[in-house]
Amino acid sequence: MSYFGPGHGACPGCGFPIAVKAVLEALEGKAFVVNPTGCLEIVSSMYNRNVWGVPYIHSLFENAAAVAAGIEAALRALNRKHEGHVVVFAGDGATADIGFGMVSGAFDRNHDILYICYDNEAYQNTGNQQSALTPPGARTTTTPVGKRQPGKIGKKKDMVSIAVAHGIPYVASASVGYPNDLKRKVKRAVEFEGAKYIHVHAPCVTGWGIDGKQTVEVARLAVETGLYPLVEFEHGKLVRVMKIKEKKPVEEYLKAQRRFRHLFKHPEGRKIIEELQRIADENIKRYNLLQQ
Amino acid sequence: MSFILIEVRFHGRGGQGAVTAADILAIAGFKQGYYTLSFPMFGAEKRGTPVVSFLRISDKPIVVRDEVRNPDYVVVMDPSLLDVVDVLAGIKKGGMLIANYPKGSEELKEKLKAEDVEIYTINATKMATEILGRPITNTAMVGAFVGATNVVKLEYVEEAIREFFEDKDIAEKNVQLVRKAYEYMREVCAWKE
Amino acid sequence: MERMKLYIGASNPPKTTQMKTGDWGTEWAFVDEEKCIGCGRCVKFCPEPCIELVEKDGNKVAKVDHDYCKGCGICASVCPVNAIRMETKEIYKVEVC
Amino acid sequence: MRRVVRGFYAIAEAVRLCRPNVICAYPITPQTEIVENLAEMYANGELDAEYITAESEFAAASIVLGASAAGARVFTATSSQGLLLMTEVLFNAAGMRLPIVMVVANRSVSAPLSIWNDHQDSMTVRDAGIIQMHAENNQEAHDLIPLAYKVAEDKRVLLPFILNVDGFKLTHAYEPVDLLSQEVVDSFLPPYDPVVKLSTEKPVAMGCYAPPPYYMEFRVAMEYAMERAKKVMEEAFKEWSEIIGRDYGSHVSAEHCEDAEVVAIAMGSLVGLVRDVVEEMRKEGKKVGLLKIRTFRPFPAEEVREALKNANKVIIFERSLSIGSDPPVTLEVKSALFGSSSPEIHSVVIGLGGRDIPREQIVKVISEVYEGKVKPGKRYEGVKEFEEVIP
Repeated sequence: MSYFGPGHGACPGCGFPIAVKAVLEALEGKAFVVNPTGCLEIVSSMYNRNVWGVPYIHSLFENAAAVAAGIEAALRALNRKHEGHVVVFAGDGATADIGFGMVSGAFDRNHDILYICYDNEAYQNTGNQQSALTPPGARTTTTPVGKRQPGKIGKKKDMVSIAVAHGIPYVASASVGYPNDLKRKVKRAVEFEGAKYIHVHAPCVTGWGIDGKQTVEVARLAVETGLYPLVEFEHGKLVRVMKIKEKKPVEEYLKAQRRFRHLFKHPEGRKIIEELQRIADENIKRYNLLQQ
Repeated sequence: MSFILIEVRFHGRGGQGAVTAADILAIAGFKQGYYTLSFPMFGAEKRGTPVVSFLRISDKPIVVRDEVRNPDYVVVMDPSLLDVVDVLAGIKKGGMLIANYPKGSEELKEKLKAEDVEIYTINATKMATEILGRPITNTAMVGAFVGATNVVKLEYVEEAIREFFEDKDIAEKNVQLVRKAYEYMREVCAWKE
Repeated sequence: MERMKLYIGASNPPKTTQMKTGDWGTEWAFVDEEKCIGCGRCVKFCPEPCIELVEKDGNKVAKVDHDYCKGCGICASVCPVNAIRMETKEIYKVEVC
Repeated sequence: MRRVVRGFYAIAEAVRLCRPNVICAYPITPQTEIVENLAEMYANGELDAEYITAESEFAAASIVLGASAAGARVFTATSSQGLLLMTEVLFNAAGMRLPIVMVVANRSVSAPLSIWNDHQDSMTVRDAGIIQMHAENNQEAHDLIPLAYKVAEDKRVLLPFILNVDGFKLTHAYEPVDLLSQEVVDSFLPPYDPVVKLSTEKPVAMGCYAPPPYYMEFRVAMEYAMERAKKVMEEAFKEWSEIIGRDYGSHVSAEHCEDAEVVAIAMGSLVGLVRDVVEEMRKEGKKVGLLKIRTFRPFPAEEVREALKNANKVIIFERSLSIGSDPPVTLEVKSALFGSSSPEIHSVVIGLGGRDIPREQIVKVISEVYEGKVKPGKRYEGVKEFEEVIP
């Protein structure tokens, strides 16, 4: 029996259900799911159409980490910790923007929770507005492409480093392109007592401008270019990385998505492509991603 | 059908215990069988700024919670306040001022140009420093207040202090200080009469 | 007026699979049982999820539930032996004169 | 046991006796000492609860929301801006029908910044679906905490509960309070038995979203729950009064109202002073009365109507504003009276931002109305004349 779906309303080819499934399977359904407002919430928890096979709560957009902390405290107080892990599934906006303070608070208190950020790199529920995790150059409805602007200006916030800086016991990045890897990371994460953070890259078919069937391919390209490194930290120390078998140029990743297509025509585009390539190269160096 | 309602205003500086003084007397009055209510003039004061607290003692339940505007008694914990605060504001005719003022009551009476007000003074800073080792004058002024007014019995004040201070040594030192201030004030009053 | 059941505070019982999403797309996934090696990759990646492995003649083969298949094509894209094909639904094939 | 205690201790002690499972709050004057006292009880091992220090009021409210959803009895407290910051969560908690109990140490709202007492904060959440009561003194503040849990957790109700306690005026006052015992509280308040909770044994989804065919019913259901709360509260008042021997008879307390020409209405710590003035004027033979409103939500309209049926003039001492309309209590009273009697309504805004309310002011207001020296309507008492200038 599945712990999530079928019957949810995600777009065909949506990335995050793959992650949700993998996480809940890894935990064998022993989970209390906390989910802030966003795509996942909207597609799964309509009244009378709840598709969750595990206890689930949605409160608000910005408070999933705090709600999870409260549940964890209650389970402790009521001697019910054995029932399951408290797991947050939150989008990038809910994690890195509006709910950022509460993520930090819960990490700071080191609540025994597993926080999963499914990162589809913009506010996709409201129709693709930029968030702090939208990458440079991406076209969103609030960073449109025009004469003076080549899509998003600025960086993608480094949530993995921020999580590590909180001194929590386990931090990792994963991708829906590699569900087995995500499963393993979840199992490893819950061996630690305290706050755990897994950042999961999850393509959005409409926001990124890809076909449903390309989801896995695009997710993997992000990893294979070095733009999205898969890393693992235990007690602040980098313990494992997923090596890249054959490094691919970022252009291959960018060309596959409509949100980056303007970069190949816009006068500022070349600079951004170079910047993205620089970021990818730096990631490869920083985490030693290339297979020897 | 008259009832008792005694209203007191305490002037101190943040950290000196004007609030504690009112609280100790609230407990003592309660132990003696009265209804009591003490509360600070609510501010955001930090250590050293002038502060005010209030005390009401009555033989019927106290329902009014506005600030004490027309006190029967005013207690001043620190001599430096007398230059910056109108400590006698609103005091009742025939009311009493009990002040920590080393230069004595005659001088203070002149300084304040006080009429229709009884004034008693004590060098509480010196007394507190001698016994507590620190110039915290609240319990000394409680002793002086009780000595001058007899509003509550000394034994209830001593009980209240033992209840208020968790540390036994500190409680006993304060009891000693209260007694000393009380006896001093009794003598002063007897001499005046 | 119609009467409705009102779970307190909009709390909901689990796993209602009322919404049959199988009619969303123009295509459906079909498994070529001859080619299928029963590896389960499609099961892992199906976002719905609407693929499961079933026993057939002593072998495991993938089976797609067309009640829920939205036709995204992820399964076909990850199949290592090209055993899944995406096919336009019959209803879209009909040509009106 | 009767002891002289500070208001915040009286509140904290009552909370402790209710055996909460999770406590979480964020410091704000004048609430802070309530949770400081609870923190001390926790540190000393006198409180068998999880005590969480949050990073904001928003988080504190969210944490107790999560804990309550998981089936815990919870407590939080706040004031002023803190309550405003919690607002989104509180509307959410009410909609999810979580019986969160909290104390609001009433304080004015910014700007200008003021830490002092009035009721402008709690009025901002009057439409959230939260039961609201006002304590007159610290005995009430102490006694009403167990009652709050009893009512909020009643299966006919299931709504959050705010106990309003005037900041400083009550929280920082030191006065004798009859403290409840554990046995007494236990005999009145059973352990929390949630109707619905997050559990892996019987999973449910909480906080679902409701499209137009469903939404309205949920909000109307809250309204019905609030109506039922009125009766449930009356039962609880009766039971509690019998157990502790103190009178919590009704949502309102109508004193000398039967033959009063002028009835003065007040809530919270101001009631004592108004009562004192009314009693004094009665002794002078003046037909004045007091209507103390103890429950603000659900608003006891029938009781108010009944108490005011013979009054020619009504004075409402307002501790808040609804800028652009009549102040909140005035609106409620007018609405309650519509279609029955129509006395003169004097809406007197007083003591905002902790401005002290001297006895003479209350005497003056009631006397002027009694003697017919002022026209009915809205006015502001104790406000200096001013002209606005641009620097």
